[in-house]
Amino acid sequence: MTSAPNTYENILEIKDLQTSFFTKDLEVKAVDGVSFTIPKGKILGVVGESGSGKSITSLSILRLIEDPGKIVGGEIRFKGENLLDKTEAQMRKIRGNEISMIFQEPMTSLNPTFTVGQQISESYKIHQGLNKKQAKERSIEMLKLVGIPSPEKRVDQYPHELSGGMRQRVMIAMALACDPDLLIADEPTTALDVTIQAQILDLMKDLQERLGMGILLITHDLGVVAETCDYVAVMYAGKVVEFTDAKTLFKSPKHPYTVGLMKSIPPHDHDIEGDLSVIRGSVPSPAEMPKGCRFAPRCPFATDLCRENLPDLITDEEGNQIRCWIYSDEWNGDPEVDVHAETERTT
Amino acid sequence: MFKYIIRRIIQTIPVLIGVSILVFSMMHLVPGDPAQIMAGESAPKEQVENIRERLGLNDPLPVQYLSYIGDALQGDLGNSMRSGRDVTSEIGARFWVTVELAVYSTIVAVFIGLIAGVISATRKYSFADTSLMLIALFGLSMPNFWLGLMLIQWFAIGIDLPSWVPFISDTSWFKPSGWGSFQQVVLPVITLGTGSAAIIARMTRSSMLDVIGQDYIRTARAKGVKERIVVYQHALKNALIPVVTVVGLQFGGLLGGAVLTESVFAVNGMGKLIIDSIKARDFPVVQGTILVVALLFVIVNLIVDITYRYLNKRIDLD
Amino acid sequence: MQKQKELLKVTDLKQYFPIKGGILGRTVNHVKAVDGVSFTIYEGETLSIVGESGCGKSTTGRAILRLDEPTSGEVEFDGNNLLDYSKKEMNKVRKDMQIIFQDPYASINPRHTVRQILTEAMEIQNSVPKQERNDRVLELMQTVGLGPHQADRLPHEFSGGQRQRIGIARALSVDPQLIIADEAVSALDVSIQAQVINLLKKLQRDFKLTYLFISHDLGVVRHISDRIIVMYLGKIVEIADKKSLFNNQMHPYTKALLSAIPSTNTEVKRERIILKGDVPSPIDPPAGCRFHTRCPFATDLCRTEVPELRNGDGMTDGHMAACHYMEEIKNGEHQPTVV
Amino acid sequence: MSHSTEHIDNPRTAVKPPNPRFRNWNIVLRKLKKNKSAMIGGFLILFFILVALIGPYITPYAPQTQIMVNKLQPPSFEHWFGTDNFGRDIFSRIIHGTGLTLLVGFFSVLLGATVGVLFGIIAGYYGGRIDSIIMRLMDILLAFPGILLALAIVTVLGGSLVNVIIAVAISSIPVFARIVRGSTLSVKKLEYIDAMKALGASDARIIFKHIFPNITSPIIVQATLNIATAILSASGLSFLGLGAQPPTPEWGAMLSDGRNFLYNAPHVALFPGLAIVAVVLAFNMLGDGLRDAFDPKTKE
Repeated sequence: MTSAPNTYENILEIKDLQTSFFTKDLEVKAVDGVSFTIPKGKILGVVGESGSGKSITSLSILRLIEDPGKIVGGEIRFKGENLLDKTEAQMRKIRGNEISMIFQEPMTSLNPTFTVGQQISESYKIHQGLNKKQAKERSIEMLKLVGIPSPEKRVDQYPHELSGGMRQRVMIAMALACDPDLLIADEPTTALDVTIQAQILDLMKDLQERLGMGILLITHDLGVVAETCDYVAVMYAGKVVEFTDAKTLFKSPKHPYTVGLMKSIPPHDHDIEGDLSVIRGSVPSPAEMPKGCRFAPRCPFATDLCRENLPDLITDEEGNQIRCWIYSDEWNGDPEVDVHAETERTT
Repeated sequence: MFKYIIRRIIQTIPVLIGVSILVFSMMHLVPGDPAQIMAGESAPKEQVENIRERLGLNDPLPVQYLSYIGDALQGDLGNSMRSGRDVTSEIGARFWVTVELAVYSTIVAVFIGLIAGVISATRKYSFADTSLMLIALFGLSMPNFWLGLMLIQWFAIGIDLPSWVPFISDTSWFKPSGWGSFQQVVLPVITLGTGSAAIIARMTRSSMLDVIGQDYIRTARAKGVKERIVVYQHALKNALIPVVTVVGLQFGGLLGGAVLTESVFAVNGMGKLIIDSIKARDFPVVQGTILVVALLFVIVNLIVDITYRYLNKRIDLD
Repeated sequence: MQKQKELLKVTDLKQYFPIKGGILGRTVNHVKAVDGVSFTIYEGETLSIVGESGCGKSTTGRAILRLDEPTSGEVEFDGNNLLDYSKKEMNKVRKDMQIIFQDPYASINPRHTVRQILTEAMEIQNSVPKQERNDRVLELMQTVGLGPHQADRLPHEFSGGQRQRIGIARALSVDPQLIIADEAVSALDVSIQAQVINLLKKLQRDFKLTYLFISHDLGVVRHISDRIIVMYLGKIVEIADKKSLFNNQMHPYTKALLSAIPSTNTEVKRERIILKGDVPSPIDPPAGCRFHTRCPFATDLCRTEVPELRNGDGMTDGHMAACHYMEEIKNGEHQPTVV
Repeated sequence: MSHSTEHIDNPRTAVKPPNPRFRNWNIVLRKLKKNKSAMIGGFLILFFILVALIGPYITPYAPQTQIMVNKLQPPSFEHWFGTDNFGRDIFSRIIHGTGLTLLVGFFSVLLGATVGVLFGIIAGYYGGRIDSIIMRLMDILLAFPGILLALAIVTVLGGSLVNVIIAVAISSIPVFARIVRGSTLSVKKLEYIDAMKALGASDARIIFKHIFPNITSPIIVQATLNIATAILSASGLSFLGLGAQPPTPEWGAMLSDGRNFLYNAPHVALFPGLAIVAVVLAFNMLGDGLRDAFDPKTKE
């Protein structure tokens, strides 16, 4: 389980992805050198706060970045082939067929003027050349698969006639229609209530086991990651700071940011005495990135080394990756530093 | 849906009552004695008295209003002071002339406006977009009576151009006045429709751009839908919904604009009737015609509202 | 705790929002957003209301402050029923009860500086003499962790967390006794959320504040509350002190809600209860127990009879739940009726 | 209907509020400066204002001077825009009419906007019965298409420039009332309005200090665009002979004179029309630019 993810056959390998947004005289690096891999049939969680670049990463994979954004560098290897080398026509054959995507807002992600059935059928028509009748039959099957009661009736309804949870099920049905190898889910449950979130996550896990696709799950909720994912990439300010398997991450997080993040969430299953730990300050804006490690200004362990130089992503013998000077040979601070020690508890 | 239609119809009743009160009070708000004004300043006393009697001006106002409405509901809008004929038959044939003018203009405006708007939106910031929107801005800023005069000057009278310039040098084929034949219809329709075409083009463009930025368009792209289909099926269908409302309002606006167009082209419609009657101080005709046009407008708006509601399924039905 | 002073007592509070419709646009039905809610807030405590969207938790908070006029019920503050007050009298007591909102962007006027925002609050209630207001502004800013040099800045120059601090300072500026925090930390990123939670706890200690804390996040609620109310579809299903609620929850909905929250603790394998279906519409809520449509233990009794909020066997003082079968479920006599 | 019930919890957040981001005048001006069309419009307006202020003192001919021997002369070096049927210099008349046109546009919008904003803000803030009554009244005014309402009002009041201003103002009231009501409703939903209520602020304070300053953008945009419409309507009324009376050098009225000479002297109708187009275009360009500049979605 803890062997190197790289030795698996990977459905997706991202290397040094860079996506920027351009204004007249400014380049904002929203994603700046992101690398991670998803082994076949596994679930990778990408976590980060707002502004970490996690959603831009997911849109970059399908090459759905719109102006003034642009992928400026890196590789996105899907089943071994670099998606950045594909033509737009080739990409269209992949989208919704081999890689599909579900979005955060089930209320706005479905076209209000088409029935649920029409929207699912479209995938079958585009990618499998089915006729209208066949496509509708398959759509009803998909609706049944995602647990929508009386699918024969629902297939002819419009999105506004469905609840938020139902719509997200429809989105999943649409995404899974062509049996994709990779599903990208961008905050699929953030807009939903916890009891509905539990239903949707349960459904996604169940379908993943049955259909065997890889999933890239983007979320800000560490709990969701812990319950669903095999691997986790933690993002901060456009970079992956820690990439490891989920069990290791939650047992012994290594990056001071990951540690701080976990400690600042009040748990619902046990009490903590006194104040919550906090990470001081706030996420830097992409236009004013710190020179060295991007977390240095907020990091309780930062030294001049951190403030001046950007650390590399270091891979340890277990294949876990971390972007922090503390774990490098160059570390010049306290050699016994314990990232799990008490952090700040200010207001 | 049926319930909604009934409710909307009932809701228009107070508006119609308000409109009728406003139109009715027109005559009474005129400073001075309406009977005297109608008869002319130097008219003999008994003639004024005669008019007053005929119009029931001696009754209390509410009684006058009720009898006016009562008559109007039966199709009796009083008699013209000028011709003595009843207002309803004065309006009669002219009604259809104006409606034809407005309908043709609307059709032309929708056709041109939609095409221009979609081209602009799909090629945002291109040369085509910039020029189309510039033309639209001009169309919006032109007084239609001036456009009408210029069209007459160029296409019905003709300008002195060297004879080797084809077509334009012999443009007197179009007729500068009247209504009925194709030669007579084209210029007024262009005159009246230009402003609306501009508004519809601008509205279509902004509505398209708005829709293109929606989440569900991204969903369609993520499904692998071709860009052409994304634009012409997924986006256009949603973008047209607000355009419907604008088209409806434009039709009403054109009924008003017809006053000027008809005046320029001497088209014998309701607009020209209003102007002629205002100048002749023929108040019953003015009142009657304005009432009819307002009624028509209210009905058109009602139809547009219902269509909008039907198209926009996101609004809950009842 | 039971002997503490009752600061606010809510009795049978109802908030129905009319639905216009029919041919003449009359009120044809009501959204029963809050339907007969009673509870007491004791001085100095933090009472939380949790529940999913549509349960009526925010509406309850707004009704107490009469931001929406409640349909019926009583809200006693210091022994007087606020709902009997005229608008003028009500505006006077507003000094004692303030509210902090969810959205740090929408909750402060974008064109007023921090100084203007805070001064205006003091001006409205005349809580601080004119010449002292300036000092008080700076003092308040310091209290919530903002620097005096930021006093003349406009909201757009602040981050979300800082704006939330401005909102808190505004609430504090009139020296209230009770603060209603309506999802006050929900819109913030976790690292910022922790800062604001710590601030709220500190303020409570320093100024002896009483909180009514409305949230959907049970982790936050567990950290900040003394007692907790769980609401479902306009009604209270369970009310208890923190310890009883998290260790000995009695209502099947509370259990399901707690089990549905994803946990970062991967060591312990938990049993999850996944509720079926959606929350029904509050326009025509289900008869009997409102939770019966999704409850795994529901019987015919649940479908017809409304369960009372009661203190059952084996429950601590002040712990009440509204379930016909809570004791039987607890000791295993009543098994799930649907699988 | 199986609609979700999310909005019930807090009915005020059901509709997405407008972006409460502060409207920074610096940003608006910067955006405006980069908008070529808006800048051209703005400079054109300044130019016309200048013409209106000093033009009458430097025109080559008095606008009313009739020299019958010079009648209907085509544009020439002495008469740039030619002469009309009374031998008056059209160029001079247009310059003298500039101020008139601007004043009519400005005052009718000022009048219409003041009343409309008041109605709209009251209807939007108080809602309920007051809202219904005001908006039904607006519906009645809106039931008269285009310039027909202005026409009816001028019929009653009699044809004169002042009456044209009043008529055009009245017909623009409902436009402002609707826009302001909509903006008021969305600002009213913002939490800071609730915060003010929770502090015990009076209605007047909330309306004037917290709502009105936050809805000025749409009012400014609409007012600018409405000046364009008002000028068109007013010149239309004059064209019909129901506005400014001869010999006032009003552009619409001058155009009306020109229609009789389309055969032999088309310039009489051409130039006043071009003048109207230029002014209206300028206000439309500026209005469009302001709308974009105020919109937080458009980037700098």
